[in-house]
Amino acid sequence: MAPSEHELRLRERLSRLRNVPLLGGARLSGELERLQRQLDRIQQEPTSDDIWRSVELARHPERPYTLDYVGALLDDWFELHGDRGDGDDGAMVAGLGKLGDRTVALVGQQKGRDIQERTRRQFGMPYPEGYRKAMRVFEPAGRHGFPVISLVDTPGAYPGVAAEQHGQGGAIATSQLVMARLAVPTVACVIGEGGSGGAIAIALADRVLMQENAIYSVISPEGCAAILWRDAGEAKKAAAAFKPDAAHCLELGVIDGIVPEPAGGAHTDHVEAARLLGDSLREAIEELADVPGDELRRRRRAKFRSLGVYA
Amino acid sequence: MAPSEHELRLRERLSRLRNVPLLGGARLSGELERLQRQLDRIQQEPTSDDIWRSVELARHPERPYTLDYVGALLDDWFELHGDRGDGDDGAMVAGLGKLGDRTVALVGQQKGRDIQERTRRQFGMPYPEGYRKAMRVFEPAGRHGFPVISLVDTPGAYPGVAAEQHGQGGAIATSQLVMARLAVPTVACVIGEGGSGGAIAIALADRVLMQENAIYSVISPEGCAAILWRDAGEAKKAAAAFKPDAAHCLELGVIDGIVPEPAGGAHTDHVEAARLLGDSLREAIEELADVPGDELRRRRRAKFRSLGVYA
Amino acid sequence: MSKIDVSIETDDKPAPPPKHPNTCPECHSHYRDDELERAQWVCAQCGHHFPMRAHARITSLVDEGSFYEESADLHSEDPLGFFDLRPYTERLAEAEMSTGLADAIVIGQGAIEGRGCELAVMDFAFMGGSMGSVVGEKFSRACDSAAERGVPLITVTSSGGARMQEGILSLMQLPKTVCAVEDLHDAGQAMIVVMAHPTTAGVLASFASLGDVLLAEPGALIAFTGPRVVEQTTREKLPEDFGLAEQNLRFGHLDAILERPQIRPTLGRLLRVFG
Amino acid sequence: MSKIDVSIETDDKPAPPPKHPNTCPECHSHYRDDELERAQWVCAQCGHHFPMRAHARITSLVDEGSFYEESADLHSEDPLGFFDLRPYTERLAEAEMSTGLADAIVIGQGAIEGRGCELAVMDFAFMGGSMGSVVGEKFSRACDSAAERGVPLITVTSSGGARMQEGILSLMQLPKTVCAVEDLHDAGQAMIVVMAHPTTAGVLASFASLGDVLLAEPGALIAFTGPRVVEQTTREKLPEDFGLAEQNLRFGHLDAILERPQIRPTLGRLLRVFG
Ligand SMILES: [Zn+2]
Ligand SMILES: [Zn+2]
Repeated sequence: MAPSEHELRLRERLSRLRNVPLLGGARLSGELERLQRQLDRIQQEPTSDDIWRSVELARHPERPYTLDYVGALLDDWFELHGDRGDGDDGAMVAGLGKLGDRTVALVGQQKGRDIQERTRRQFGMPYPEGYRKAMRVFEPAGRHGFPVISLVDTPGAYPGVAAEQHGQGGAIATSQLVMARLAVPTVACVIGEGGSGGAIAIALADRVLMQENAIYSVISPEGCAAILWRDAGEAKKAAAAFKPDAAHCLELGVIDGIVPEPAGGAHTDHVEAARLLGDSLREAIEELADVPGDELRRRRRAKFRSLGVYA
Repeated sequence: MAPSEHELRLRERLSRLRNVPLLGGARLSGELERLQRQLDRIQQEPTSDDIWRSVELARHPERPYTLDYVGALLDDWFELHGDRGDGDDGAMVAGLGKLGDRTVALVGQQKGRDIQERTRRQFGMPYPEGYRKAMRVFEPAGRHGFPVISLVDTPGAYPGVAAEQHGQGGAIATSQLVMARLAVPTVACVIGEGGSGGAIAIALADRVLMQENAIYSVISPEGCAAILWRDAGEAKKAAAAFKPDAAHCLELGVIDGIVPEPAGGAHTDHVEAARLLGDSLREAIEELADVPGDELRRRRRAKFRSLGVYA
Repeated sequence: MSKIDVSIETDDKPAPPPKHPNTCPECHSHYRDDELERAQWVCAQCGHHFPMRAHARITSLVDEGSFYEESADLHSEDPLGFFDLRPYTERLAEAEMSTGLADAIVIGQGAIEGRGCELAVMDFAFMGGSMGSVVGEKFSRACDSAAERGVPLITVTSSGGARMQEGILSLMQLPKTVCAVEDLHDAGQAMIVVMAHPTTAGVLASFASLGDVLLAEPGALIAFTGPRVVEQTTREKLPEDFGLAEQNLRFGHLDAILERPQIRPTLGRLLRVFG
Repeated sequence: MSKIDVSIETDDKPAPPPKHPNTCPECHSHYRDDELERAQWVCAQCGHHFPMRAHARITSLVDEGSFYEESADLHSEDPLGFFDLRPYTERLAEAEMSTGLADAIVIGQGAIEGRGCELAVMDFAFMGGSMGSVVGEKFSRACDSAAERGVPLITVTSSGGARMQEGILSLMQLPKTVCAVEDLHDAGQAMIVVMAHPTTAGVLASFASLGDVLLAEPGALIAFTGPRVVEQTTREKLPEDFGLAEQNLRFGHLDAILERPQIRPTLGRLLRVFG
């Protein structure tokens, strides 16, 4: 079978990377290996059905959430609460723990399992207080040199009156700015829904990963369909058009790698899903651990500033 | 007449300073000159009546307030509003302007002239939102290298339910921490009431000045009297005991200099009061302008860490 | 609980045209183009601020003849081959024809009251001022140009949010522009933001919120999530001035609301302060 | 509008003694000293946390025999010659006699679950845990000792605020301790704060709020301005749990509320995390 267009693009990106001295030795070779692995895995351009399957799996009610991965991967976890201002947002968790021998700070959106928890956590949609909680945890992480992990899993930032009054837009912008400034290694992974501004607020990282069945998008398929097709029922069509799946995000250079999931999706085997995620997080942090802080910042900004397609 | 005990202590401090190489050339000679001037001015230990007169003048309803000095001293003033979170505290003003050729950031508590303005500005008692407004203005000041001026004039931080719920204690602590970190010259001047935590939140500065009739204290005379004398009517006695006047603050090493006022007090001649304040602010900033940021921070912390009397 | 995330969206369908093209939506006065132009597109009767096109805005701000446009020819590609009811390429071509712009932002060098600055001015008429790759890149270049020339950046925003036809790449313009602002910070230069109606979603959640000074025009909608979506999603009753500049000022998100004629002199003052 | 500023105060009059010295104020159970000591001064009936003296607190936290006290002999002077109804010197002498401490804080080196740390533990029994020159100096020395030895600082707070008998110098202990914390930050060391009842006014408005981790005991009053003063000054109706640890957690000011027996293992975990 002839290579798909997707595969060709990936190969092109691979060969481009081989010629980019900017990225430096360790980063580059890590990148190459990762891309090579991706290439070996992906042989086909995802179809409209594949994409929709990702949408469904990313939202699967039994999919592991941030605190499931925390429980599986971190020792001595201590959850930090509150924005030290006027709230403690249940949709955003933050804390410190040990990933192997290394202390890390972790932030992430948290959905809920049952209806009470979902309500308490606003279905994983943070208020500005949630982003302020993340930011105030970035500060000691930077001071102590702890790498930062963010696990992204949100339909989006909370769309409500109080959220607006407390400065949702400004909080999302500032959280990105604080991440752009951090002088420690940062790794983000989309573990479910990477919904628009609510996601990117904590995803301006040195390495951005996606789980195989996660989605990452500027708008939900339903929202896009409602606006462009004038019919929220055309969500599947919309998803096929804006391609929120991991393979396409990788192809567009938006993410640095895909974290494999157990066959059938992460919800089928939480233990194995956590093991695979842990491997990718550790690998990413190891690659970044010896890079000086100023250099991390410079590369991080250069990476995000290169995103976009224009002529 | 024999020198007063006060004068003797001031002379002792002067001679001690002559032998402190720590402070460095420019700082030291400025300090010496200033102390010499103070010594020339003050010949008498302030009496209980003198102290009470300061309390009354510091609270005089026609005393110039922060915005009066801004109007008289700064060109191209632009007031900045809001904490970029969820409020704009009228008791704290902040902004940018030019003091001569130099752009400065200025923060300060602001009382009100008439009853509407007083209510709107909570009689100069900031909420946490006020301190957060000050902090978020310190950030660009540090980034752009603008010296920071704070004018202190508050009975204290606002004592209310919402103020507590929004984190009054933490905001005051953090504001001091941010000031301790600033790598630009900082000058604070108590221009009226320097009331306790509400005052120190914006007064952790390289140079701390007091106007001649300002007061600076850990508690109001009435509050102290109510607790220790069990009678708020004993305020005058309390003030005489805890000595909130400028001369005593200078003697204790809490402030670096006294800014003269027009005879009769600042309220008798706003123009002259502003001229005298402007001279002191400019002089202080000039002395600090060429000191590297790290050195400013080091000296600032060393100064505050030296305060206290123990054996 | 709806899972619909429309927090960053752009709805680029134009409002139904009023009978007369220059009818004030507040007081229904009619104006000729030249009348409005002389009045900086402010209704003489009620003070309503009409939307202002990017070049008209620039002309109203800068010293005469001082503007030199940069990167005017940058065009959006169609990275996803996006096709909804119509192809993205067709929408782009149409917007270019109707606005005379290659995309929703104009950048370049200028001077205000004799002081040099860089300008980045959005144009809502181009696909609702939505931010795709070109807006992100041109804004970022404006940051670099300001840094190189050692002058402040003045940006006038007007945007419905990210341009969803560019999919995830439009979301990436948020961190991209944030990184550009941080590069500007490193160069020691200031950014002054003027938010015109509307400044929402992805633009508010990135560079528009990061100015050293945040100014807004009266009545401008400034919200991450607009009132319609908030109402639909949460069924909350909205306050009267929900999301308007006036509410944002009260809640501490803005430094000042300025009538349009005050903007140029205020920018002049701020350029002296940051100069 | 009252001008009375009692935001930083200390009221060091002891509460009227209950009939039995160890009566639980919640459920009125009586205990012998040794019973309470074994239970870490927690009421076995209702869980009420009795105040804990500094040395008892240290013993309950550190590995046995690991504590080495520092600067125990630092005494307050009387810089103002302060005299209200009684001289400050007399109050100091009396407090020293009744508590066996030279002032309201004990600092020193210790270890928890085998990991070294510095401790700074306040004692409310000494003049209401008020912060004067000695508390400020000893806390600052604890920061330096932690920095020099490369270990985290654990501080347990319990204070009515600044010690007004030292006038403006007591206020200066706020910036002094803040500067000491910032020096600790520069040394790359962590501070973990445990707030016991009450942590108020000047201590809350300085070092107590600046920990990398902020823990509190259940029911502890944690407020800049206490409920009595808020009520008197503003005539506001206070919420049921006004100023308590539980309210502070809800409003985002604390990381966790821990029952006393959980504190030592939690500190052990945090020392591993920050180690
Ligand atoms: Zn009109
Ligand atoms: Zn009990």
